[in-house]
Formats: sequence, structure tokens, C-alpha cells
Amino acid sequence: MAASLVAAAPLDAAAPLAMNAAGWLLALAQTALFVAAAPLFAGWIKRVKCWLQNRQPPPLAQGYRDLRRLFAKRVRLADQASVVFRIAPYLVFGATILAAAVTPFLSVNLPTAAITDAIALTGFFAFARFFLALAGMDIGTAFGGMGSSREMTLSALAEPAMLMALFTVAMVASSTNLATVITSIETQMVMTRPSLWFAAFGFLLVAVAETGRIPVDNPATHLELTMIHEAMILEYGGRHLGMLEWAAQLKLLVYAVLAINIFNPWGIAHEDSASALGLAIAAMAGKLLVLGIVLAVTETLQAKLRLFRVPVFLMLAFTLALGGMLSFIILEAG
Amino acid sequence: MFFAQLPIYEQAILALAAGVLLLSFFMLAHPRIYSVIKLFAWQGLVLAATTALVAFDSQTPHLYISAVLTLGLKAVFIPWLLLRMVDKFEMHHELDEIRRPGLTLLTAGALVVFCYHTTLPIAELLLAITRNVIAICMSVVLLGMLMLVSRNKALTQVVGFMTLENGLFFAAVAVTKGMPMVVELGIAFDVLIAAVIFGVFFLHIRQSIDSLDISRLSRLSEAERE
Amino acid sequence: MENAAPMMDYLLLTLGIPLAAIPLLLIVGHHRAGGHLNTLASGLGFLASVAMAREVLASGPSAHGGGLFFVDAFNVYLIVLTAFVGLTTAIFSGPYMAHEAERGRLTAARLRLYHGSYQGFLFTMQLALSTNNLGVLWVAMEGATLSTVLLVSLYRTPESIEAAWKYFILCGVGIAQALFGTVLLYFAASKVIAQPEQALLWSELVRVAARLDPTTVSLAFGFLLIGYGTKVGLVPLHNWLPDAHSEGPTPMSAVLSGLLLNVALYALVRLKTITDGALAHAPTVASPHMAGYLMMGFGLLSFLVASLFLHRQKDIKRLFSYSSIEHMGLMTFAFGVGGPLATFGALLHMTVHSLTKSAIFVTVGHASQLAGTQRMEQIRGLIATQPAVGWGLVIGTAAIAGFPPFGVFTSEFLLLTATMKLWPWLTLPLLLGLGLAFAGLLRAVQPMVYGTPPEAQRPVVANMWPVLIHLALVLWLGLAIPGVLARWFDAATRLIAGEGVL
Amino acid sequence: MNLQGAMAAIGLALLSSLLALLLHGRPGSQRLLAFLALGLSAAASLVAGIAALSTGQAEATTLPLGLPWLAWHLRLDALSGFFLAIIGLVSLPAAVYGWGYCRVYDDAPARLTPMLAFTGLFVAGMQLVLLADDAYAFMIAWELMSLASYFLVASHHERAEARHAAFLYLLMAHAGGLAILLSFGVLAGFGGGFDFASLRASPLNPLWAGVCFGLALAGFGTKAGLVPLHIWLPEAHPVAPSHVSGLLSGVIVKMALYGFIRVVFDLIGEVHWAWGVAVLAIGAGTALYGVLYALVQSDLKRLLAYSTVENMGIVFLGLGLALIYLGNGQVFLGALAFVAALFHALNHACFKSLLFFGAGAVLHQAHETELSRLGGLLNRMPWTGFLFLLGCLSIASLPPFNGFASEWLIFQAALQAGSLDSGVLRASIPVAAAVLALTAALSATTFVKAYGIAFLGQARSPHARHAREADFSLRLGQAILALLCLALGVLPTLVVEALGRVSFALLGHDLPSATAHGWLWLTPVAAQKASYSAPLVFAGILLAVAAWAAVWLILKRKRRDQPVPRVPAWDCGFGELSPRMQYSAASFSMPIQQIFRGVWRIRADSQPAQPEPGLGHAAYRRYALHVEDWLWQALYAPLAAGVLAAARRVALIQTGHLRHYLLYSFFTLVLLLWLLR
Repeated sequence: MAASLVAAAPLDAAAPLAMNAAGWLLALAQTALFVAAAPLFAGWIKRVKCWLQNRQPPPLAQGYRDLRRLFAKRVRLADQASVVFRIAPYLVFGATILAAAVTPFLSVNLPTAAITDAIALTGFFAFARFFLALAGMDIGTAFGGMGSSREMTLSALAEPAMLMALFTVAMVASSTNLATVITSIETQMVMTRPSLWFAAFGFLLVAVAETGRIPVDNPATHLELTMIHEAMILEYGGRHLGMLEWAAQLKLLVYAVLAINIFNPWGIAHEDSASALGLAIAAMAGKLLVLGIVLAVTETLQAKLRLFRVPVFLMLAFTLALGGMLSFIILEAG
Repeated sequence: MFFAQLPIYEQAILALAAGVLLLSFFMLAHPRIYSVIKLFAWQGLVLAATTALVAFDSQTPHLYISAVLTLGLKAVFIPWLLLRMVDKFEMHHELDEIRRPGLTLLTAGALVVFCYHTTLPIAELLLAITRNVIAICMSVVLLGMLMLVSRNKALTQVVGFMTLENGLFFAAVAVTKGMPMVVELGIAFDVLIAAVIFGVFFLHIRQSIDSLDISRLSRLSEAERE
Repeated sequence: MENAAPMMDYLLLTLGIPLAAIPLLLIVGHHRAGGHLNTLASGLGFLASVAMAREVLASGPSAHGGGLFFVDAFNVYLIVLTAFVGLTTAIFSGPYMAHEAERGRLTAARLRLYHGSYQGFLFTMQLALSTNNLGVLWVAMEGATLSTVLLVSLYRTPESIEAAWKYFILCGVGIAQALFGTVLLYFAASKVIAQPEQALLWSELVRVAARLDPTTVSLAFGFLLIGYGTKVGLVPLHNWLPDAHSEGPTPMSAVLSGLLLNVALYALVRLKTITDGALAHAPTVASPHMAGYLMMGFGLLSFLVASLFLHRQKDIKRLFSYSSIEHMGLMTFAFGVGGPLATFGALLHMTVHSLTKSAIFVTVGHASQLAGTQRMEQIRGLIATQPAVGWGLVIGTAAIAGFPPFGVFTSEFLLLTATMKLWPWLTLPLLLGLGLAFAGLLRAVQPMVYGTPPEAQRPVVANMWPVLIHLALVLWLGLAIPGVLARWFDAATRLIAGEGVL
Repeated sequence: MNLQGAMAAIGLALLSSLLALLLHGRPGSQRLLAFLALGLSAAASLVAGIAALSTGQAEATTLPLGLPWLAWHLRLDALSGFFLAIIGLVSLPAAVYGWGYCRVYDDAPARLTPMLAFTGLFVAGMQLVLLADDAYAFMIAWELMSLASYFLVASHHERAEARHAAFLYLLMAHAGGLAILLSFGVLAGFGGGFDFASLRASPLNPLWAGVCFGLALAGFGTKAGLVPLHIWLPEAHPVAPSHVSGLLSGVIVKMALYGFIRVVFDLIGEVHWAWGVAVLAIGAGTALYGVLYALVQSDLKRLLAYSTVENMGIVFLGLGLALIYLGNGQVFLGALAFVAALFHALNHACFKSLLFFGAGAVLHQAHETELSRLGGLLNRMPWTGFLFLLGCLSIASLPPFNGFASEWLIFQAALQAGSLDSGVLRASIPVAAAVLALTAALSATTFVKAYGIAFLGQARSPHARHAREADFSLRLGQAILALLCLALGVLPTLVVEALGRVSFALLGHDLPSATAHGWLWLTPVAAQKASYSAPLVFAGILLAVAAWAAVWLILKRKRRDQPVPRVPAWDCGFGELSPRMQYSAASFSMPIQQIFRGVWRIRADSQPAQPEPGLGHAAYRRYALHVEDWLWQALYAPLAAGVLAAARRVALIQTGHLRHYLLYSFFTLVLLLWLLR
């Protein structure tokens, strides 16, 4: 078996690692698009929610306006703030951009995707979260500590579920490289596999928790005792806050793209031709619109959970992912 | 083999041996310290007589020396020493109660049977004269131990100890016609010293616990006390 | 036998020096010089024993004094060890006893008695080791009891008198059984050996062992095992041992643990050789290894019970006397297992245990002088008060518990190895016992050496050289056994087990 | 040549010990020379280890020590070379650090001398463990290491917890040592002798091989801190002086790992996959148990110690994978898991000693490791704070640091479970991987807590308020290790390549595919399956830092002399902040305590407390949590009670009455006579 494993890797195994300038430029462009699209997607969800709640929605570009305003503002720091507080927004934003860079957005032919795989992707988010949580504790306010504590607690539960979902996919595709996974799932038409359905639901639940959406957290709340993410960034202002907000929006988009591309990858480009990319943009935009609506609807229909109900929610996600794994092993493999 | 067929001396030896064992039984059963010591002296005397008889019978001159040593030590010196203690501590009428006299004596009887049983294979190797003696010796040894176990007073314990030695000595004489001389002398010397040390100890024990009841010597133990 | 003459001289010196020193010390032992004289006599005895050992190594085993004495590799090493431990303990004993006298625990007369008895004890030990005559061996063993019994009660406290009385009676009764066994053996031998003087000589008995009557010999061994086993401290005959060790003066505890037990075990091993020879081809007995099995059984029982007892100790000297029982059990077990590896291990263990245990008793003596009590709960912070004593105690404990690189580990390693080969499942109780014993020792020793000392605790005059020398020797033996010594042990192993390991 | 170097290292370590003894009473030169010799020893072992690792050649010799018929066999091969390098890597900074750290003991030579002497012995013992090529020398070295470290643990013996920890440590070490000895004994019982060559050739049937494996797992697992044998570790590691804590947690547990690998992978050789399942399960359990306990600790060093338990669990999880693959004939995957485990061991050695050194610096400067009395140290100890942060990032397995690289490799190995034939194994390995994921996430939580409470926020005690930056040597020691963490994380390919030689020497297979694409790409199986480029990730993170620096520079020029305005914290407008309003260590982990309740035995203790001046007149209560190891109550306390009960039973025979004793004698005699007839 070992021999066959090695032999199964064709001679052009180095292909994903090939370095060509055009590919890298394209990857950069894609990342830039990714980052740029993040506020838009958040704005879209907000808009749909407003419609559902019979409110007047803000313009779609409101996200960008907010960011511009924040970046223009002068930074004021709390007396106790240390250097960790000051550098955290950069690191959080940077790590999230890195995550975006390695996630196939429009094309699987992405040289940056080889930098890391699905596991390292969670690593980037963990990195960002680590600094965010530290920043929350830096000033020494009760709210910051509370936010950090809750964030770390929930992520500790979410991360295994997330990895379990990714492992299921990875075992189906026998790879953890995201580009390979997506290609494999698309070409094998494996969406009929029960394991992937389980994994997809598990992943979605985790994504909701990780991106701080209802029912786990509410990005719109500033009610002290219920907030998680907002509690950590209470003391931030100016460009720091801007970066953190943007990073949160970007994270949401990355999860959305991951969900779309892993579990429903049709339309993604396999070559860097203009037509393929154009199709991919259209497909992605369409899918994001739909996903935004789904998200908004579910958020509107649900109430936020009590903090100590959230573990049950995450446990469900983990169980689903585990079920996916087991059903792959029992029903599908071998 | 019949007792009557044996030569007269050997009959006498066996009779005396039986006497030694009998005296052991008496000592075991007698509660009065004073009498126990006297019995012990008698046992020494019988032992010395036996030794002399064996020496005469088997033409082993060095056994005469043993006989004299026995007489001097076991029949005279040690009893004298012990009696002096009794005088000194005014214990003429003191009793050393045996906890369960019936059981003790029954055990003693069983021991004698056990000794016969145990020494049966050995006895077949022996000369006719000593064939039964080895069982008697072993019985005397074990009865001495039994006495040690059943008594509470230091004096009677010493007597038990010395009885035990008598059994040993008897075995050496009767079974093997005495040990080599150097050993005999050594043993005698040890017994002498032991007797002296016993004497010293009586004083110490008396000083320390104001009696010679050694059941009170039980401070050093591991068991938990209530 | 051209070397016989100097050999005999050395032998006589080894025995004669302590013998001559007895009356001298009984007279002048209370003077300041008493301690030095004691040391001097022990030192001279040691030199003589070393000289004798050299002769034996050069010329092999030989009998002397008309067969009364017999030296071979087995006993000569014990003779040297005895002389050595006797010497170092004497070095320690001088200032220690002087201090005790200053504290008013001793009178001049008792000091004289002490010094005289000390040499008397050494004499009886050397006699027991060097004699070829089993009767003399018995006499010497009894003599050892007699010479030490008054030392146990030296302080005249009620406890010490009780301990001495128990020691006296139990050992007396025990040793009487040994005499009965000796008589039986003599009887069996007299059937085979014509001259009565020869019939108790060990060298002769071994020669004719195969022709001895097996039943008599096995009965004799039963008596001898009870007799000498009492002195070895085998459970359930051990009860005198902790009492006697804890109540006597510490130098005496050191030599009791380091020497007396060894010599008793030596006697048992000598007798086992004869028994094995007699039973080897006997159809009538259950097993030709009966003696070995009995020793294994008693050894293991002693070892396990003693390691449990270690957990309940409150008195520091009692603690280490139980540790002695434990180690004697281990050695008895090892000799019982037999075979070259186990025997070699047991011989080594005898050596390292003697050295270590006497070193420990020396430190224990200082520690209890320091704290003014033997109760462990009141001994605290030794390292802080007097580092040498504290470290000596803790390192000695580590050594005795079988921690490498000390020699005790080496011998235990050999023993475990041998057991693993012959009786694999018996390694489990062995390991259990080792673990239990170590836990018991450490839980008691650690609080004493560590922590903050009581307010009034002051250092005492302590001579730690004996400890240092002993532990260094044990360390050396653990790291590497010198070739000379290895050959020596091997020769002894050949004598006992029939084949060597080298 | 390498072997000579290694022996020189041992000699230097012993020399360090000797110097410490000889220079007793002259603390300055004693400290300098002892640590200098120790540092040289570390350097020598580093060089020798790396040389042995790079050549892959084994060298052997014998020393005229030991038993007459069994001289000490010494051998240096790739495996021992690797671990020798670990010793060097950690002891070198430890020597630098210790030199400064031990200055506080200058006025207490009675404490300093043993500490220095035993440190040298300890390091020498560890080096000897690696060189030993026969069971006897191995055991000597092993126990020497245990004994020396015991004395180091007991350094602060005036404190009751140090005494207790030392006692427990030595006891467990001894028990473990006995198990190891027995496992060698089983091997030797079937083989010819005690040198490793004979043990290796020893023909074992599967049953005895299993026994041997079990004993080795128990024996080495005790030292490695595998649950449930870990109980001593969180007690012993924290109470030692910090430079020793670093060595204890960083290195000595690796010696256990070495021993386990030596016995199971090398001496037994023919492994069975079921052993792998056992090791995998124990490893996963240990990792989870360790991190859950680490999370709720309130003492910084204790937290680190429990985290060591966790990390050893991860390493053994990797080894379990390796055993499963090897037992199923998948040598390549076995080698992958094996290398991953070794890599994690190396990483753990670096970051855990770094963290212990950091904790030591905190202790040194703030005289406190209790988290509830620390806080805000980053502002007062910027270097220590920064280096400690790097350590936290590494141990929380965040890219691009080293902890991530090795855990990533373990994940990769676990994800190859699909190639196994047995469905049970295919299912259980991913579950173990999920446990690993949970562990990693909890570990991140743990270190957010540790760092956030200790270094961020506001000082919770006057000590913490007045702490100052640590000495240069303390900082240097930490800086070396922090750089190592980063280097190992950024260049995992080089490490994996080197470790491939160990696996080649031991298992006959290395990992050519992992490093097939140059230093930039780590591709454990094949590039399409998974790849990781730590240098590029590092570049990305650097870019973020550079962006911050650029913004800072630009703005600095723009605003000239005006600093960034500092204002009181907003805190939702609650008013002035006090240190007591901060989240504490206990409150930080409270949600997790709620979720996983039942794992710990927690006693909550709430007492009225003295009101502090200047804080109003409300009713004050002091609330404290005491976390007890559940296994202590469940396993060890009954065991100890059982021993005592048995002792009490046995003691009944010793009544103190002479007559009873005589009766024993009598009965024994009669019994014997009856038996012998």
C-alpha cells in the first residue's frame, strides 16, 4: 500500500509548486479581489436582513464608507495599552489576508494554495484569534477579558469540529491541499456521498460559530453581557478598529467561499483564461448572493443562544463531522 | 529389640533418659518458681549421671569431663544462682501461673509423639542404646520451648531456656557420645557466661519494672495500641 | 602448603589482636585513650586480615591449626569486610561514645564494658568466620550474642533492658536450635567419618556430603535454619532485631547490622552447601533443592514483610533495622535461588549492604545526637543544621534503596537477572518489595533531612570519614568492580554454587 | 570521533559538578566556572549529536566499568545523536540562563553548591543514557539522572510542596526504573546478554514481546508523564529552580521518549499494531488530560508542567501512529509519523524550556508565579515578555512557529489512515486526530490565558508592579531558544531531512518525498496531497509586521513630536479601572470549567477577607479554587492507603510480647520439621 501511495503521485507532482510570475500575479489579484469583496458580502447580508425585518437598508457601499472613516480617524490608545495591543490589528488583518490568499476563490490553479493546506488555514485563523484575544486582555478591562475567555472557549470547541469536517473531505479527496480537494470533488461528482453531506452541515455550523454570527454571537450587538467578538475590540478605535472590522468581514467571506467551493465547486476556473475566470466570477457571485440570503434568513429566524448552550451547538457540529468521517470509512472506503 | 534384652547399663541409660523427660514435664506443670528451680537442679543431676554412665559404657573418657561440667554447671551453679535470686527478691512462695495448664500439658504430650514420629527415620540409623534417646532429646528441647512460651516470670523463663540446653546437651552425649572436646568446652563456657548475664539481667529488669514479670516488657511493639 | 606458616601467623593475629584487646579495654576503656585504643586494635586487626587475604588469594583455600581453621575465598572476604567495618565503626565510635558520656548517659564502668565487648564481638565474628569446625562456629555465634547483649542494655533504660532481654532469649533459644542441628549433623557425619574430631569439620563434611544420611541432614538443616535464621533476622524469627538495634548505642547497631547478620547468613550458606550435597541424590526427600527453596521462601517473606514494616516506623534506628531485615531477606533469597549469577549477586550484596548500612547507622547516630532524640518526627532539617550529616543520610538512603550508581543496585540487578532467568514470576514480588521498601524509607528519611530545623538544633562533633569512605567504596563497586575483587567473588561463587560467572 | 565528542561532553558535565564542589564557598567563581563547563559540555554534545545525525554512522566503544563480564558499552548512532543534540540545544541556553539565575543563591552557598553539583551530574546522566549500549549502563545512567534531578527538585526543601513533589518524583521514578529494568530483563531472559546487540537479537515470542513492550511503556511512560503515571510531573517540574525546570520539562521527558523508542523500535524491533493502538489511545488521553489540567492552573510554572504532560501525549500519539503503520507493514507512513513525533519532541524541548525560563525570569523579578498576582509585565519586562510571547505562539501551534509544523506533520500522518486495511484503525486514527485538534485549540486557550493574565492587563500585586527587566544572561538564554523555535518553525524541511536519517537508521526508511521540493516546501507524502511552506507564511506575517512598522514610521514623521494620545480606557463607560476588575486566571477558564465539569476535582473556597484600604466598604470575600488531580484521588490515594493498611495488618504480628515471639519460633520449627520429614 505504501508503495502504491507513493507511486500514485505522478511525476509532475511538483506542478502545484511551479513558480511562474503570471500565476503569482493572478493569485495576488485574486486575493485583492477577495479582500475587497469582503465588506460587500457583509453589506449584502445586512441588506437582506433589513428587508426581512422591514427596515430601510443602508447602501451596499456603507461598509466601505465605514472603513474609510475609521482609517482616517486618529488613533487614541488607552493608558495601559501595550505593544501587543497596537500590533494585534495588523497581525489579525495580515493573518486573515493570508488565509484569503491560500483559499481558492475563483480558480484552483492557484500557486498560493500550495503554501498551506486546509489544516494550516485553520492555523491562520487561530493565529489571528490568538492575538485578538490577547489584545482583548491587554487593557485590563472586565469586558475584554470576558470576550477573550469566551472567544477562546468557543474556538477550542469549534476547531476540532472544523478539522473533523475538513478531514472528512480530505480523506475523500485523499489530500488536504484545498485546490486538489476542490478539483477532486468537482471531477468525481462526489456530492452524492453521504459523508460529504454530513461534513458540509458540520462545516456550516462551525462557520457560523467561528465568524461570530447568530446564534452564537451577534455582530450587531453591544449588549455587554452577550457579546463575544465585540467585547474584545471595545477599546479599539481608528484604523485599528477598521482593520479588525475588515478582518472579521474577510473571515466571513473566506468561510463562505470555502463552503461554496468545497461542497459546491461547479463553475470554478481550472485555467487562467479570461473566459473561465469570468464564468467563475459570475458563478461565485451568484452563489454568494444565495448564501447571503440563506444566512440572513436563518439569522432572522433564530435567537441567540445562551453562552452555555453554545457547546451543545458545537458538539452537534462535531458529531456531524464525525458522522461524515465514519460514514466515509464504513460505507464508502475500502 | 526389647528393653529387657539390652545390657544393664543401657537399660539404666534409657531409664535416666526417661527421667530427664519426666522432669521436664514436671517443670512444665509446676507453677511455683522455687520448686521449678529445684526440679531443674534434679534434671541437671540426672543428666550428669547419664553422661557419666554413657562415658563408662562407651569407654569415652572425655565424657567424664562433660559429666563433671554438667554437674557443676547445671546441677549446682545455675540452680544456686537462681535460688540466690529467689532469696534476694523474696520470691519463695511466688507462683508463675500457667495460662492454660491443661492445654499446655496436652500440647506437651502431642509434642513427644510428634518427636517420635519425626525422628523415626533417623532412629533406624542409631545404635539400639540411643534409638529412643534422640526422640527424648528433641522432646526435651521442644518442651523447654513450650515452657518459655507458657511462662511469664523471668526466672522460670531462664529455667525453660536452660532445660532446652539440657536437651541439647543430652542429645550430644547420648546420640553422638559427646562432641569434640573443644566444642564441649566452648558450649560450657557459653552457658556459664549466659548464666552470669541472666543474673545481671534479673537485677536490671527488677530495677526497671520493679518485678520479674516479663509480660510487662512489651513497650517495643509495632502493633497499634488502644 | 609452603605459605601455611605466614598464613597461620596472620590468622592468629587477626583473631589474637581483638582477643588481647578485650581485657585491656575492660581495664582502661573508660579513659580518653579507650576509644583510640579500640580504633588501634581494630586497625591492626584489619591490617592482619588484609595480609591474610593476600595470602589466600595467592595460595588458595587452606586449612590450619589441625583443621580447626579454614580459609577460602568465601570467608576471607568476609573476614576482611568484618575487620574493615569494625575499624571504621571504631573510628566513629570514639567521639560518639565520648559525647554520650558527656551527656551523662554512660558511666565509666559501662564505657569499659562497651569497649571490651566491642572487641569481644569482633573476636567472635572473626572466629565464627575463620573456623572450620561447625561446633566452634556455634560457640562463636553464641559468644557474639553474649558479647553484645549487655551493650543493648547499655543505657539501662526500661526499653533497652526489654530489648536486651528479648534479644537474649530469642537469640539464645534460636541458637540452641542451631546446636541441636549441629548435633544431628555431627551424628550423621559420625556414621561416615571415622575420627570424631574430623566429623564436625566443614571441609570434611562437604567432601563426604553425598554419603551423609539425607533425612538426618534435612532435619538438621531445619534446626539450623531456625537457629541461624533467627540471627539473620528472618521473618517470623526477626522480632529481636529492631528492638536490639534501636535501643543499643549506635556503633553497636552499625556492627550488628553490618556484621552479625552477615556472619549468621554465612553460616547458613556453609550449611546449605552440605545439605545440598547430601540431598543431591537422595530418593527419600521431596526435592534435592529443599534447602534452597526454604531459603527462598523465608527470604522472600522477610523481604516483603520488612518492606511493609518500613512504612510504620517512628524511630530512626528501628527504621533502618527493618531495612536490614529486608536486605537480609533479599540475600537469603539470592543464596536460595543459587546458581552463579545469584550467588555472585548475593556475595556482592553482603559487602555493599554492610558498608552502606554501617555508614547509615553512623550518620543516624550523629543525627539523633544532633536532635537529641531517635524519634523521627522530632528530627528535622538535618541538611540545614549540619550538611554533612544530612547529605550523608540522604545519599546513604539512596544507596541502600538500590539507586545506581551505588553498588546495591549492581547486586540487585544481578539478583533480578538471575531470578528472571530461573523464576520469572518471582520477579514481581521482588520488584513490589523493592518499590515498597523504597517508598517506606524515603517517606521517613526525607522529612528528616529537609526542611527548616527546630530553633535550638546545633551541629555536633561528627566524624564523617567512615561514612565518606564507605559510600565511596559502595559507589566504586557500583561503577566498576575491581578485577581483584571480581576474581575473589568469583572464587567464592565457585565454592558455593559450583561454577563461576567469569 | 563523534563518540569521543560525546564522551567529552559527559566529562565536562562531570567537571562542572566537580568544580561546584571544589569551589564551595566562593560563589562567584563557582557559578561562573560550573556553568561555563556545563555550557561547554552542552556545546560538545550539540556538535557530537549533530555530527552523528548528519553522518548517520554508528560508533561504539566500551569502557572498563560496570560488571566484570559486562563492560559499559557505549554507542552513538543517529537516534542518540538526535537526542544528544536536544540536550545540547537546551542545556546551552540553560547554562547561560542559569549563570544569571543562580546569582540569587550567592549568599546561600549551602544551597548553591548542591544545586550546581547536581545540575552537572544530571546533565551527565542524561548524556550517558543516550550513549549507553547495554542495559546495565543504561540503568545506571537512567537512575543517576533521576537521582540528580530529584535533588534539584528538592532544592527549595524548606517548602513543603517541594518536599512532597520530590518525594513523589523519586518514588515514581524508582517504580518506573524497576519497570524498565524488568523490561530489559524480559529481553535478556530470552537473549544472550545485556548489551543491546544481544537484546536486539533476542528471539521473543509475541506474548513476551507484548510484556516487554508493556513494561517499557509503563516505565518510560512514568518519566514521560503519560496519564495516569503523570501525577508526579506537575508537582516536581514547577518547584525546581527555573533553569532546572526548563531542563526537566524540556529534556528529561525526552530521555523517556528516547528510551521508549530504543526499546520498542530498536530492541524489540518487530512491533505489533495493537501496541500502536494502545500508545495512540494513551497519547491522546494524555494530551487531552494534560491540556485540560493546564488550562485551569493558576500557577504559571504548574501550568507549564501540565502542558508538558499534554505535549508528551502528542508525541506519543505520533509514536502510536508510527507503531500502527509499522505493524501493518506501511513502513513509509510509519517513518512519517515517527519523524513527526520526533520533530514535535524537538520543538517541545525548545519552547517548553523557553517558557520555563521565561517563568523563571518572572519569578526572579516579580518573586511570584501565581497568575492571580501577576499582570502587566510586558510593559516592565519587554524583552522577557516578547520572548515569552514567541514561546506561547510556538506551543499554541500557530503558524509559522515550530509547534505548528510538527503538529501539522502528525495530522498529515493521521490522515493517511485511509491506506490501512482495518476499518477500526481507519476510524480510530481520525478520532485521535480530532482529539489532537481539540488539544491544540485548548492549548491556545491555555496560553492566551497564561500570557494575557501574566504579561498583559494591569499588575495585580505590588511585586508585579515593581518588577524590572531580567538580567542580560537570563534574556540571552531565552533569546537563543526563541530563535530556535522560530528557525525550526520556518525551516521544517531541514529538520525533517535530518530526522529522516534517524528513521532510516532505525526503520530502514526515510522521507525522500517530504523534502523533494527543496527547502521552501514541505511535502510529506506528495505535493498534490499536502504541502506547507513555512518560509512563505513567515514572510506573510513579516509583511504584516512591516506594515505596522511602516505605518508607525510614516505617522511618526507626520505627527512630529506629538505622541499617540493616551486616554483612560473606555470600558463601556464604567469609570476608573482597578486591577481587581480584570478577568482573573480562574474566571478566564471558567467557561471551559463549566463545559468539561467532572474532569477536575475543584474545591471552591470562599472566605470573608480583610477589606483593602482605599477600596470602599463593601463586604469582601476571598474566593479561591483548588484544582486537584482527579487521578490522585481515584488511583494514588487508595494505593497509598492500601499500603498503609497492609502495613498495619502486618504490624499486628509484632505484639511486643516475648511469649508471642517465642511462639512464632516454636511454630516455625514444628512446621519446618513437619515439612522436612
